[in-house]
Amino acid sequence: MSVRAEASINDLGEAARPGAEPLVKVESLRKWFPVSAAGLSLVAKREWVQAVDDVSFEIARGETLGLVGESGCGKTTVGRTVARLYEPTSGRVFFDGKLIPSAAKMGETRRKVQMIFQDPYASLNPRMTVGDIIGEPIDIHHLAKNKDQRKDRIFELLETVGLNREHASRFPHEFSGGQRQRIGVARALAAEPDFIICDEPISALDVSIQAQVVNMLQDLQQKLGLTYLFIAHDLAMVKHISNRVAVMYLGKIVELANGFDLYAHPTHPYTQALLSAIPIPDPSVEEERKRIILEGDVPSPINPPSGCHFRTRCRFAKPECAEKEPELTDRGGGHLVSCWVS
Amino acid sequence: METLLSVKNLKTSFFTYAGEVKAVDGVSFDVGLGEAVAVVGESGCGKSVTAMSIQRLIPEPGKIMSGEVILAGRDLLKLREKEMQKVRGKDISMIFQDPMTSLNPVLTIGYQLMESVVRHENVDKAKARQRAIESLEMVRIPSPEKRLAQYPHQLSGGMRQRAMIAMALSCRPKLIIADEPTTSLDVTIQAQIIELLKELARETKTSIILITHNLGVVAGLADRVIVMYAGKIVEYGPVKEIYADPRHPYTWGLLKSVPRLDESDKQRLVPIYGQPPDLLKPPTGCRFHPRCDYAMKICQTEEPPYFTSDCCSTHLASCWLQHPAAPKVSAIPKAVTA
Amino acid sequence: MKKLALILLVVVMSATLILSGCAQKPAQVTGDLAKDQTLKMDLGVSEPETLDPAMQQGVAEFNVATMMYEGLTRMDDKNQPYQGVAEKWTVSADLLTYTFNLRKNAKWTNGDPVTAKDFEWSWKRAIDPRTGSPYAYQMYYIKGAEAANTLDPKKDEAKIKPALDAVGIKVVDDYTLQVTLAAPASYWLGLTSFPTYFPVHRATVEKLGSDKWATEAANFVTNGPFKMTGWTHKSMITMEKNTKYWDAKDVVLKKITIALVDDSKTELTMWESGQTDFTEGYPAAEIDRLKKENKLTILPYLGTYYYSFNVKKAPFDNAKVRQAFSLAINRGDIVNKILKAGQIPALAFVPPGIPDATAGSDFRKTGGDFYKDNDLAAANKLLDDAGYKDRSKIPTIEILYNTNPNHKTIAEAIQEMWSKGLNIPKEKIKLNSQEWGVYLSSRTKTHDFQVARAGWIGDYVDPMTFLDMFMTDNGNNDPQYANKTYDDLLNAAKKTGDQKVRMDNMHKAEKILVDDMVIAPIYYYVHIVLQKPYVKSVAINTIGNTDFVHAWIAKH
Amino acid sequence: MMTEHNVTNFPSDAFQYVGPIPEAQNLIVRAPTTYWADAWRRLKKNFLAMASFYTIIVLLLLTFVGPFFTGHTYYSQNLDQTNLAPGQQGHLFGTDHLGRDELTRLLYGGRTSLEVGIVASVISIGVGALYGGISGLAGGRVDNYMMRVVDIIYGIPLQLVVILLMVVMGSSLWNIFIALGLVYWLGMARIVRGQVLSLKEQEFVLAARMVGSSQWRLLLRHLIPNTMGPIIVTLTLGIPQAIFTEAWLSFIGLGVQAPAASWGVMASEGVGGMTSYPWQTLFPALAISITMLAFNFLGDGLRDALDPRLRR
Amino acid sequence: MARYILQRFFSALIALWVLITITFIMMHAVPGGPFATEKAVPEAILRNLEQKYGLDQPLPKQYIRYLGNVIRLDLGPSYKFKGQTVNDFIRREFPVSAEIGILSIILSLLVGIPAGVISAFRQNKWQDNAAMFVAIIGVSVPSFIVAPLLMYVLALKLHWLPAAMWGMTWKQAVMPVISLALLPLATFARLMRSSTLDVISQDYIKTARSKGLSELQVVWRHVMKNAIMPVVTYLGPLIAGILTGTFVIEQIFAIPGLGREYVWSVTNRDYTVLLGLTIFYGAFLLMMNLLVDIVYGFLDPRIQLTGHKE
Repeated sequence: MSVRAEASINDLGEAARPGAEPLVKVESLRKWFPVSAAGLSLVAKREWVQAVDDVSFEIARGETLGLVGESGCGKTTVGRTVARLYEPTSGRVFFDGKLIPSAAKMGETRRKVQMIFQDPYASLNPRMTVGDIIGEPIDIHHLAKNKDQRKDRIFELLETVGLNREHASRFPHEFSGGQRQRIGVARALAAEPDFIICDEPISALDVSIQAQVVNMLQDLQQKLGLTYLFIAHDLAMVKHISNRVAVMYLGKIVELANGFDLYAHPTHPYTQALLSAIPIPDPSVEEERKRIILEGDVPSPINPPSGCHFRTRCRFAKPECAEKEPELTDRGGGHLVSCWVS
Repeated sequence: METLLSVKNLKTSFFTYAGEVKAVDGVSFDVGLGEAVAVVGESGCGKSVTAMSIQRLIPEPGKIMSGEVILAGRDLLKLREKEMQKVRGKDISMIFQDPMTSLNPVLTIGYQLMESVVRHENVDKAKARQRAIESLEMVRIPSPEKRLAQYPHQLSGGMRQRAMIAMALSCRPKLIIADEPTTSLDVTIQAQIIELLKELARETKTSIILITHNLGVVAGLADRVIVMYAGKIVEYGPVKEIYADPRHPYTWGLLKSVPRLDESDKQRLVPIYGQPPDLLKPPTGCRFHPRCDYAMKICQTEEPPYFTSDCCSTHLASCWLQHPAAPKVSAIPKAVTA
Repeated sequence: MKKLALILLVVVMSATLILSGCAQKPAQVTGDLAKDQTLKMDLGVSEPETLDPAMQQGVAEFNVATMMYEGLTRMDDKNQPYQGVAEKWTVSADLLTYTFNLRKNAKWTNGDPVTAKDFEWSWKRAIDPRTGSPYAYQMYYIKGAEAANTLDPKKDEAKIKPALDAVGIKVVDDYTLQVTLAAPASYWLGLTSFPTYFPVHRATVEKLGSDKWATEAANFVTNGPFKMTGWTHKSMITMEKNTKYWDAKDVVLKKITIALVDDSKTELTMWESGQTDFTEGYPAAEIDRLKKENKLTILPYLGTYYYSFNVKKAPFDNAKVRQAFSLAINRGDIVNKILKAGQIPALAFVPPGIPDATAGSDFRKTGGDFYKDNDLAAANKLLDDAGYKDRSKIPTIEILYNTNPNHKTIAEAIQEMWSKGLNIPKEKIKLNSQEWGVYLSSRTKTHDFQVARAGWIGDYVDPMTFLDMFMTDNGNNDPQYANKTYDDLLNAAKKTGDQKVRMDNMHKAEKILVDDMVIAPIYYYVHIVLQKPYVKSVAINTIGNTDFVHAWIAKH
Repeated sequence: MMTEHNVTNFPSDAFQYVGPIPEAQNLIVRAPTTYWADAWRRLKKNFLAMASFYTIIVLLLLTFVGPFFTGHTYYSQNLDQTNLAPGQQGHLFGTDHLGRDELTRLLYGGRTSLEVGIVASVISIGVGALYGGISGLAGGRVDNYMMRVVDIIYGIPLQLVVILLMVVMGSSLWNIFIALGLVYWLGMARIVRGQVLSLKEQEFVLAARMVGSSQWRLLLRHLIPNTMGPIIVTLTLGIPQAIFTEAWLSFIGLGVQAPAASWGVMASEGVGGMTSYPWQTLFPALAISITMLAFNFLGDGLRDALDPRLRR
Repeated sequence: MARYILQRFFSALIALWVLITITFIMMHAVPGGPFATEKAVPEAILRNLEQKYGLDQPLPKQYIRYLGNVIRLDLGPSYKFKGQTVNDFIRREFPVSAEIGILSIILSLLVGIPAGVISAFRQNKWQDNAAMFVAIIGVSVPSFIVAPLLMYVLALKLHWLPAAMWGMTWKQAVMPVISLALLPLATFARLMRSSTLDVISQDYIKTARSKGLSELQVVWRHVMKNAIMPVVTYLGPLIAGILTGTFVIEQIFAIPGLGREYVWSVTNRDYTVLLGLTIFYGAFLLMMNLLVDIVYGFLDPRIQLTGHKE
C-alpha cells in the first residue's frame, strides 16, 4: 500500500472508520426499464434495458463518493434510484440505518436526500421566480413559520451560494449557467438535507465556472457536514472532489477505491483505459503518454454481454470471462475490483 | 511555413433586439500549410463564430462587418455566394460538435458522403462511391461498403464522428475546421478521435483549425494555440510556450481552475470569479479586467496591445502585465512548477 | 313542405263521372315542337326512397312512378280520373262493387300483356303484412284488406293466406277485374291512379325478390308511358319513351332526365343556368326576385299552415288565451310581406278548393271566415278576461318548430307579433327549433310542446281530411283536443252518403274547432313550380302530384 | 502581426493594482425580460399578428358595445322595410327578410360567435389540458388507456358527435358550448400530454419531485404552466375552428335559437338569397373571414413568438 | 413488422368495437325513429315495418345481432332506401368521394407544400406574409360560402362550368375540388412552414451548407424529407376525412358521395346507414393512421415499427 493511500484514509474522518454506521447503504440495486411497443400490448414481448444491475456501495457520513463512467453506463440511474425518483427493480437502500420502503413512504428522508442536477437551463422551472424556486421546499416541508421567516431564509440561502437577495424576484433565464447552478444548490439546501446527490453538476458549465461551483460544494460540505454522491464523467474532477471513486461500466461498478489509489494503481482494464484516455493539459506530458485505445463502442444495455460486461472490449479477455460474472472483491485496503484477469 | 489562411481584423456582429452584439471583434491570425491551430475559449467567446465567418455561414441576424479572410490568395469575403459554395466543402470543410445532430437522420451515410464529391468534382456515381469508401477507410471504419447503406442512427457515436470526418475529408480539402469535435463524445471515444485527427493531419498534410474549450485536447494535437476571450484574441503562441509560459491571467485561470488527473494532493481549485461579459456592452479597456485578479488601473481604460516576449516573437499576449512598467507577477500555474 | 309531404291522395267526388266512366281529353300539342323532346328536371330529393310502387309514400317517388307505371286510371290536373289501363268501368247500385274492363293492348315493357291477374297479385302484395307497405292503409277501402293487413306477420302467419283470399278483389277473366269495397266510398276510384294501386310485374318481383327487384334500372319491367333507362344512384335517373305503351302515339317527350338534387339553392342555380327545365326547388329568399322576373308558376294547393296549441299545457288550456294568441297574428303581413308567393291568409281551417254539397259551390266560400285578421283589440280583451291582465303573469311560452328557414322566419315574425300585439315581455316568448326527427317525436308522440307549427295537405278533396284529425282518438290529434259534440258531428257525417248532411255537419264542426281555437290557422298553401316557358302540358293537381305523360317541349 | 505599443505616456498610477470588480461581474446588461415580455416583443415585430391582435380587440369592442349605438335592436322587425339594400332608410348594412337592421344583428351575432369561440376554448383548456396533463404525468398504463379513449372519441367523426349531441340536447347557445367543448378538448389533451411527457423528464420536474412536490403540485405548478405556449397557440387556433363549427352547425340548422343571431346563422340565411340580396351573405361571411383571419394570424404569430427555439 | 401490424390491428378492433357501441347507444337515445312520419300511420303498419327490420326486438338483442353482421362484413340494409344495403352505398359512393378527395389532396399538396417552404425560407419577409395570407384565407372562408359563391360566379354568371352533378364531364369536378382543397392546402402550407423552420435550424443543415451545396440542393435534399413528416402525420386523418366525403360540398354540388349520405342518415334516423358509415369511417381512419406510420418508417429510418429502441 502506498503512502498516499494511507493518508487518504485519514481524510475520511471519524465516521468513515470501519464499524461506523454508513449514512447511505445500497445493496444489490437493480433498475431495469421496460422497452415495449406502444399500444395495448397483446402480442408484444417485453425487453429490458438493464440500466443498473446489481450495484452495492456505502457512503459514510461526511464522505463524498464519486461515481464515474461514460454516458449510458447507468450512473445517473443509480443516483435517481437512490433518490427514489425511480422505484428500483430490486435491491435495498438504507438511509441512516433505515430501509427506504418506497418513494411514497419516505417521510422525512424525502427532505434529507436532495439532488443537484446537470443542466442548469433545464433544472429550474422557467415560469417561477428564483425566490419561489428556492421557497418551494420550504413551503412543502413547512420549514418556515411565516412569510417573513420564509423570505429571510430565501435571502440567507441566496447569500450562502454567493448570490444577492435582489435576485429572488428574478427569473432563471436572466442568469448565467454558473449562477443558475448556484440557485439549484440553494434549492437543495433549502430542504436542509443531510445527503446530496450531485448528478453531473458541473459538466454543462464552462471551465472557469466549474471551479467556482466545485469550491462552493466543498465549502458547504465543510460547513454543513453534508454527504455527497458525486456523479460525473470527468474523472479528474471526480478524483479531485471525492474521497472514494466508483467506476461504472454498463450498469455495474467495476472498480471502487480511494481516488489517489485508483489513479496510482488502476486495476480493472477499463479503469486503465479510462485513465489513459483523459488528456492532460501539458504538451510535454501528452507527447510521451501512451494511450490505451478501446476498440468499438459500449454494447447495448438491452442485451449486455454475458459474463464480464467489459470482455468485448477488453485487451486481456479470456474465455472464462464470458462464462461467469466477476464479483466486486476487495483487493486490499478497500480497493474493490470486479475482474477475472487482474 | 507557407501561410494557407490569413484572417485579418475580422469583425462579426449579431443584431439582436437589444442591440449589436460584437461576437467577433477584430480577430487576426494565420494558419500555415499543414499546421494545426487550436482556438481555445469558453462558450460565447466567439470561437465558433470565427469559424463560421471563415465559411461565411453566419446565420441571421448575424453579419460579417469587416475584415479579410484570405485563403490561398483569395479573399473569401469578396467572393460571390456561388463562388463561395465552390469553396465550401472543397477547399474548406467542417466537422461539427455533435455527430448525432449534424448528420441528416433520413439520408444514408453513403449519400451524405458522396454528395460533396458529386457536387465539387464532377464525377460519376461509381467514382463517387469509390471515393466515399476510400474516405471511410481513411478514418478506419471497418467494412465501409456496408456502412454506405446505413443511416446515421445505426452507427455509434464514435462511428458517426468518424463518418463526419470522412465527409470532411472526401474532397481532400486544404483546411478542416473542427468545431469542438470531441465535446459530445465520451473520453474513451474522444481519445480515439484525437488519435485519428493526429494521424490524418500527419498523413494528409491538411491544415486544421481546432476549436475547443478543453485545454487537454489541445495539448496533444495542436501546433499553435489561440486563446480567445469575449470576442478577442488574448493570447497566441506555439503550444509548448502557452502551457509552459502562459502570459495572460485568463490563460492562467483556465489552467488553474481545472484539476489535473496527475495532481498528487488536493489543492484547492483557483476559479476565475464572475461571469464572462455580455458582448452587448463589453467592458472598456481590457475586457477581462473585471474578473482579473491582477487588474490595474490602466486595464480599466486602455485596451492592451499584443506584447511579444523576450524569448520568442511568435508568442503574443494582450495584457498590460506584459508592459515593462507593470509589476512582475508570479502567478505561474502549477503545471509548470509541478 | 315538399320533402316532408308524405301522403297525397285524391279522391274524386263526382258520382256522375264515376258511373259514366268518361274522361278528360289529355292535353293536346298546340304549337311547334322543339327538335329535342328531352325534359330536364330535378326531383328535389337525393334519391327516391324506393321505386317499388307498393312501398312508396313520398311525392317525389309518386311522380317518378307515375312516369313508369300506369294504374287502372290516371288523374288530370283538375283531380279528375280518366282511363288508364282500364278502358271502362261500372259500379253496382249499392256503390260497393266496381267492375273494370281492361284494355287488351296494354303491355309490359317486355311485351307481356297487362292483365287483371297482375292487378290482383300486385294489390294483394301491398295488403300482405309481410310486405311491410307503409301505405297499405290506402287499401283499407277494399273489403277484407284492413283485416288482412293488420295481422301480425309473426304470430298470425298461418292466417295471412286465408285473409288475403278473402279480400274483395276478383279476377273475372284476364281483362275483367271486380273489386268489392267495405263501405260505399264514392272517392275510391281516384285512388286507382296512385302508386299503391299500380300493377307490378310478378315474374320480375318473384325472380329478384320482393325487396331487391326495384333497385337497378335494368331490372324494371313496367307498363307506363316511360321506361327507365338509367339510374345512377343519388345522382341521375333517365327515362325514355316506352314504345310499347298502349297510347305511345300521344306521348311526345322522347326522354326525361331527372337530376337527384335536394339542395334548394343548387336546384335554383341549375334551373337558372339552364341545367334543368323544371324544378320545384328554390330558396324562399329568392321568391321576390323570381316573381318579379316572372319565373314562377303559382298553382293552387290543398293545404293549411297552422299552429297547434297544446290544450293540456298552460296557458293554452284556456280557450280565451288560445283565441287571443290566434287573433294577434297578422296573417296578412306574413303572406304579403314575408312569403310573397300568393298564399292566402287563413281565417278558417279548411282551405278553399273543395266543392260543397251544391254543384259549383266551394266549402270555404260557403263557410266563410270565422274571425278578423290581426284583431288586436279583441285579442287583448280576451287575454285580459283570461286573467292575464298583468301580462307578466303569463307563463313562458315556447314555439316549437322544426329546423327550416321558412318555419323559422314565420316563428320569428309571430313571436314579434305576439310580443308587440299582446304586450307580452319579449323574453316570455321563446322559440325552440328542433331537428326533424326530434320535433316529430315532441309533437306527435310525447306531446311535449305548448305551441307547435304544423301543416296539413289534404289526402283527398273533402273537408273530412282536415277535420277528422282533431277527433278525440285520431292519431293526428297533436293538440289533444277532446270535444264530444265535435266527434259526434263528424261521425254522423262519415256514416251518411248524403252530401248535404255531411257538409252541414262539417261546417258546424269547423266552427267548433275554430271557436275553441285548438289551432291557429295561418295561411293556405300554394304550389310553386319553376318551369321554363317552353315546357308545356305538365299536369299538376291540387295535391301536388305531377304527371308528365302528355308534356311537350315547345320550339324555343 | 501587432506591433509593440508605445508605452511612454502613462500616468504614474496606471499600473497600480486594483483587482477584479465584483459589481461588474454580476452586472446584467440586458433589461430583465420575462418570458411573456420577450414573446410580446417578438410578436410586436410581426405586422400581421399585431394587426390581427388589434382587429380582435376592435371586434370585441364592436360586438359587445356596438349594438347599443346602432339605434336598432337585433330583434325588432319592420315588415314594411324588408331586404333593404345597404344604406337605405338609415340602415347602414341594409335589412334582412324581416326588416331587422343587418348591422345590429351582425354586431350582436358577433357576440354569439366570439362567445362560442372563447367558451369552447376555455372548456377545451379546462378539460383537455387537465386530462392531457394527468395522462402524461401518470404515464404507463394509465396514460395508455386514457389516450385510447381520446383515440376512440377522435375516431368518431366530429360531425356525428356534434349533430347527435345537438339533436339530443336541442339547439341553444349553451348546448353549442357543451357540444363543442366535448369535442374540442381532444386536440388540447393530446398536445398537453405530449408536452407533459417530454417535460416530466426535465430536470426541473425531477427537482420538484426531489423537494417533495405532490402530483397535483407538479401538474399545476410545474407542468401545465410550462405548456402555456402550446396551449395558447392551440387556443388561438381553436377559436376560429369553434366559430367555424358553430357557423357550420347553423348552416345545417342546429345553431343558436332564433331570434338570436350568430354570423353562421346570418350567413346561412343569407346564402339562400345570394342572387337577390348578396349583401346579406357578404357581411356575415366577411365578418367570419376577418375574425378567422385575425385569430389565425395571431395564433401563428404567437406560435412564432412563444417558440423557445426562436428566442434570441 | 408483422407483429407490430397485428398488434395495431388488434387495438384497432377494440377501438372499432367501442366506436360501434357508443354510436349504437347514442343513436338509439335520439328521439324519432326511421319510420316516423308527420302523418300518423296505423299501428299495425308500423309494427309490420319494425318486424320486417327487426326493430321490434329489445335493444341488446339488436346490438348483438348487429355485431354479428358486422363481423360478417354485412353492414345491413337501409331502412329508408328500400332494397339497398349499406354495403351498396359504400361500394357506389366511396369511389366518388374518394375521387374528389384525392384530386383535392393532390391539388393542395402541389400548392401548399411549396408555399410553406418558400414562406419558411423568407420568414417574415413579404413572400412569407403573402403566402400565409393566402393560406389563412383558405381556412378562414367557410366552404359553405365558397361553394355557392363559386357556383354563382362560374356557373350562373359566366356559364363556364355546369352548376352541379357529378360524373358526366370533368368540368363538374372543378368547383368541388377547389372548394374542398382550400382547407388542406392552407393547413399543408402552415405545417410545412413551421416544420421547415424547424428543420433549417438543425445542425445537419449547417453541415449541408458547409459542403457547398446550393440553397436549392439544401432544400430539396436535406430539408424536404425531414420537413414533410408533420404533413404525413396530418395526411392520415385528412385522407380518411376527405375521402369519406364532406357533407357541405357534396350537398351543394349534388355529388353522390358518402358525406351527403352520412348527414342524410342522421336526419332520417336510418340507423344502419349511420352506423355502417361510422364504422367505415372509423376503420378507414385507423387504417390510414397505420399506413401513415408505415410510410413514416420509410421516410424516417430512425423509426422502428416494432417499437424497439436500438
